Amino acid sequence: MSGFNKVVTTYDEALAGLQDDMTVMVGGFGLCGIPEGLIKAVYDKGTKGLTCISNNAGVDGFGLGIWLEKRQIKTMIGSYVGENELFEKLFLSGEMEVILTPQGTLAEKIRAGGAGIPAFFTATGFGTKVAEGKETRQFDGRDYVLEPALTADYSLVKAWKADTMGNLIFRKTARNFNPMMAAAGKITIAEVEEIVQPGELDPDQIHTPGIYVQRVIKGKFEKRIEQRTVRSA
Amino acid sequence: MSGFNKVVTTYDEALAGLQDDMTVMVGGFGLCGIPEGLIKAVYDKGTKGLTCISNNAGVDGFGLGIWLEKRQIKTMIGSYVGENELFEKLFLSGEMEVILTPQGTLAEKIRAGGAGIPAFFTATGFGTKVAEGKETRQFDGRDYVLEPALTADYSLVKAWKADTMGNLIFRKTARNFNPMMAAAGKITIAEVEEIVQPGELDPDQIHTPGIYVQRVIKGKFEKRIEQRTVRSA
Amino acid sequence: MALDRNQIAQRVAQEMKDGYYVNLGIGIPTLVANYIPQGMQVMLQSENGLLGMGEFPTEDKVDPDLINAGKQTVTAVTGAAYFSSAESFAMIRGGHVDLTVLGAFEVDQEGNIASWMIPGKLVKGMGGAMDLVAGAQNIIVTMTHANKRGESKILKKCTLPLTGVNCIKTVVTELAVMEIRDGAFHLLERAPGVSVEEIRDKTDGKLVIPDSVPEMQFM
Amino acid sequence: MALDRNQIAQRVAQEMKDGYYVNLGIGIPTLVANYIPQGMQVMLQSENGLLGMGEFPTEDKVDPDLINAGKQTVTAVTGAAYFSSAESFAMIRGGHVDLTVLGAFEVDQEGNIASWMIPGKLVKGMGGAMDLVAGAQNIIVTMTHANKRGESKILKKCTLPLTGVNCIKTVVTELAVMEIRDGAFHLLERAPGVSVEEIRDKTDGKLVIPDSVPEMQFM
Repeated sequence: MSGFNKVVTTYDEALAGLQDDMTVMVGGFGLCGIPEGLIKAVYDKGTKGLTCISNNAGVDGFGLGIWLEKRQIKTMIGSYVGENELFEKLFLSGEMEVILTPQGTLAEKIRAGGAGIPAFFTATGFGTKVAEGKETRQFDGRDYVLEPALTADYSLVKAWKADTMGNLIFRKTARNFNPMMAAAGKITIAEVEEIVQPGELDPDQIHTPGIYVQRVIKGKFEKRIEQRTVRSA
Repeated sequence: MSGFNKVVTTYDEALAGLQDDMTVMVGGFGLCGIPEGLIKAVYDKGTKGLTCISNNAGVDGFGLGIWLEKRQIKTMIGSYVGENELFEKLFLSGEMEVILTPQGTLAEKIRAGGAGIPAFFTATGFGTKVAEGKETRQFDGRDYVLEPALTADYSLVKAWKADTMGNLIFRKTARNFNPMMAAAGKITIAEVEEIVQPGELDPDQIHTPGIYVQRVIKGKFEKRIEQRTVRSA
Repeated sequence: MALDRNQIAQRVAQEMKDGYYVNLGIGIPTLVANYIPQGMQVMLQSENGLLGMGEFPTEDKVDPDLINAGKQTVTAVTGAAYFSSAESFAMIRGGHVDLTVLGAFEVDQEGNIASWMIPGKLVKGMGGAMDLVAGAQNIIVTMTHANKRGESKILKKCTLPLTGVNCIKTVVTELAVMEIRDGAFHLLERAPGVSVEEIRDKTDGKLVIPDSVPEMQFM
Repeated sequence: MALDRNQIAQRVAQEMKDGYYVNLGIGIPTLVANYIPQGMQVMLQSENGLLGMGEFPTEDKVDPDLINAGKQTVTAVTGAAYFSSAESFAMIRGGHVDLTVLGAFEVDQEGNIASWMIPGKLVKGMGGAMDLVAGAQNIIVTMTHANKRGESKILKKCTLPLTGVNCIKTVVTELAVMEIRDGAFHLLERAPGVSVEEIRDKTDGKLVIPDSVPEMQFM
C-alpha cells in the first residue's frame, strides 16, 4: 500500500491522465515560482487544446511561452499576458482566445474554486469591460460584480520544499498563485526543489497541507530572471 | 514618530475607543486560543450592548462566559454556544439574541469581511433553517445560499508571538478563527505570549501580516482546558 | 445480536481506504479511529484546524493549544499540518475530505439528515456539521435504528430541523448497513444474527430488501 | 517650470503619513519610494505577495524568488512578510492598504480612470490595477497633464476603457495637484512658475480655481 507517499520520479508519471482539451492551472508570477520542468514536460507530451489559467504566459522560449510555440493553448485566462511576441501574434490572429481577468479577481476566483465557493461579489471591475454581461449588485450603497469560481483538471504548482505526503512550503515571492492553484486542481502536481521526510516540516509552518496535493516530483530549476535590477553596493 | 510600533502596555490603551453597542469579534475555539486578558479587560470596562462574533461563548466564569455575567452581549453570533448554564438562561429568556451560523460559513463570512468580499454563495445550510429568508441559486445543478460578510469595529485575537510591527504567528490549533478575525476588524488588538523585535520572525512564516493589526499587548494566559483527555503512557 | 457502539465503529472502519482523508464526528464516529485496518493509512482532519490528528496525549504531553473539534486534548501525527478555521472549511467545503462519519437524530429516504436541533430543547448550535454534510465526498451516518420507545429514526421524511438535504448515502446502525438512493433505503448487510424482519419492523422509510442480505463480517 | 518625473514623485511623497501601508505602481509611482520624508516610516506592499519591499539588491543579493509586481529583483525590509496572491489582494480589496499611487492614460471629473487598454493596440492585461483602484483607501494618480500633441488627459469623461469608476480623488501632474470631488477638478497647487492659465488651457474637465493657488513646496 502506498498510503500517503505521493512522490513520483518521472514527469510521465507526474502528468499521467493529462489529456487534450483539459483545463490546467499553472503557478507563478512572471517567471518567478513557475513549475519549469512540468511546463517543459507538457510541451514534450504535446497536449493540445488546453484552457490555461495562469497570471502570465511566460516569455518567448521559456515558461508558458513554449506552449505557445506548439499552439497547445486554446484559451488563456490571465491578468497580464503580453511579455512575448508570439503571444501577440496568436492573440491578434484569433488563434488563441484570451480572457483577461483582474489579478486579484483571478486569485480570488481560484481560491473560491478550491474552497467550494461557486461565486462571490467583488467591487473590482465594476463599470468596466470586465463587468460586461455579469450580474452586478449593490451592498451598502456600493456596486459589486458577481464572479464565478475557477477550478482545473490539473494544477501544476511550484514549491520550495515538500514532504513525501505532499505538504508544501513556498519561498519568498515564489509563493504567489501556487497555494490557491494547489487547492483548485482535481489533480495537483507539485514540482519542488527539495523533498523531505514527513516530520521535517514544522506543522505550524506548512503553507499548503498535503490534502490538496496528489503528486510530488523533484524538479530542476533554472529560475530565469525577467528584470534583473540591481543597485551598486 | 511611532512608525510601526504597535505595542501598548495597558489594557486601557489596548481597548481605547471601544464603546457600547459596537460589534466585537473574539478569536478562539472553545477556550483554545482566546485572548484571555482582553476578554477580562472588556469585562472590567463594562462595555454593554455588544454584538459579539465568536465561534463559542466561553464557559461559566471563564472566557466569554464572564461577559454573560454582566449582560454585556446583546447579540451573539457563533456556531456552538451552549457550554454554560447562564447562556441558556439568557437565551431562553430572550435577554440575548443568538444567531447560530454553521462553523465553516462563519469562518468564511469573517474571511470575506476582511477580504472586501461583501457576499458569497455556499452549499452549506441549503434547505435548512440557516437558509430561511436568504437568496438561493443553482450553479451546475447544485443549490447554494448567498451569505453576507461579517466585519467588526474591534477584533480581539490571541497569537503566540508578535513582533512590534504586529506581524503574528499562531501555535497549533490555537490559530483557528484568529487570523480571519484579525483581518476583519477595523481595530484589531492582538494579545500575545511573546513580543519580539522586527526581523526575529521569519517573513515566510508569518501567519498574519502586521497590516491587519493595530495594537499588540503582551498578555498572561491561564489556558484552561475544557476536556482534558489523556491515555495511559 | 444488535451491534454495540464499538462494533458499529468497527463496521464503519471497513469503509476506509488507504490514503483517505477523513473527518470523524463526536461520539461513535470518534471510535472509528480505533478500528482502522492494519497497514492502512488514513489522515484524520479536525475542523478546528488540524490535518493529521493523533491519539489522546499521555499526561505529560497535554497541550492546551492542541485540541480536537470536541475540545479534547489530542496529539498530532508525523506529517500533520495546522491551519485556520477558514482554511479548514475551505478543505471541507471544497470536497477535499474523502469521508465524513457523523451521528444523527434522523435520516430519511431522500438522504436528508437531522442532527443538530430538537425544538423545545436548548439549541447549542450546529458547529461544523452543516458544512461537513454539504462538503464531504462521502458521508456515513452512524446512529441507532430506533429510539428508546422503539420508534424508527430511519424515516420517510425527517421530522426535526435538517442539517443537510439529499446528502447522506450510507447509514450504519446497530442492525444494518443501508445505502440511500432513488428515494429508498437499500439494505446491504445485517448485523450478525439480526433478522431482516426486525430491520423492516424498525424502518419507517421505504426499505428495499434484496433476495439475499449477507451478515456483516468482522475479523 | 513643469515638474520632471522625479519632482512629481517628490510631490506625491509629501502625501505620505507615518505608519502608512502603500502600494506603488510601475513608472513614476515607483520613484516615490526615493522621496519618503526622513524619519517617516512607510511599508511598501507589492501585490505579488510582499509587505515590506526594500530597495533593489546589490549584485550579490539578487534572488530570483524575490521580485516586485514589475518583475524586478528587490529586497525585503526588516519586519517584512510574504504571502499568497489571494492574501495580497484580500489586503488590497479589503481596504487595508492606506494609499495606492498609480499612473493613468486618462482621468475624468467623475473620478473615473483609464489606464490599462488602448483599443487597436495590443492589450497586455490589467494586472492588479483594477483591484488597486477598487480597494485602496486613498488613490493618487500621477500622469502628464496632456499628451505629446497637447491634448488634455484631464477630461470631462474618459474616452478609453475604464480601469475603475468614481474612485480617484487626487491627481498629481507635471503642472498641478488637483482634488476630484463634486464632479470637478479642484486646483490645489501649481508647479513652481506654472501659471493657472496654462493649467486651465490643458484641462478639458471642469476645473474649479480658487482665488489663490499656491505653488508646490519642495524641501
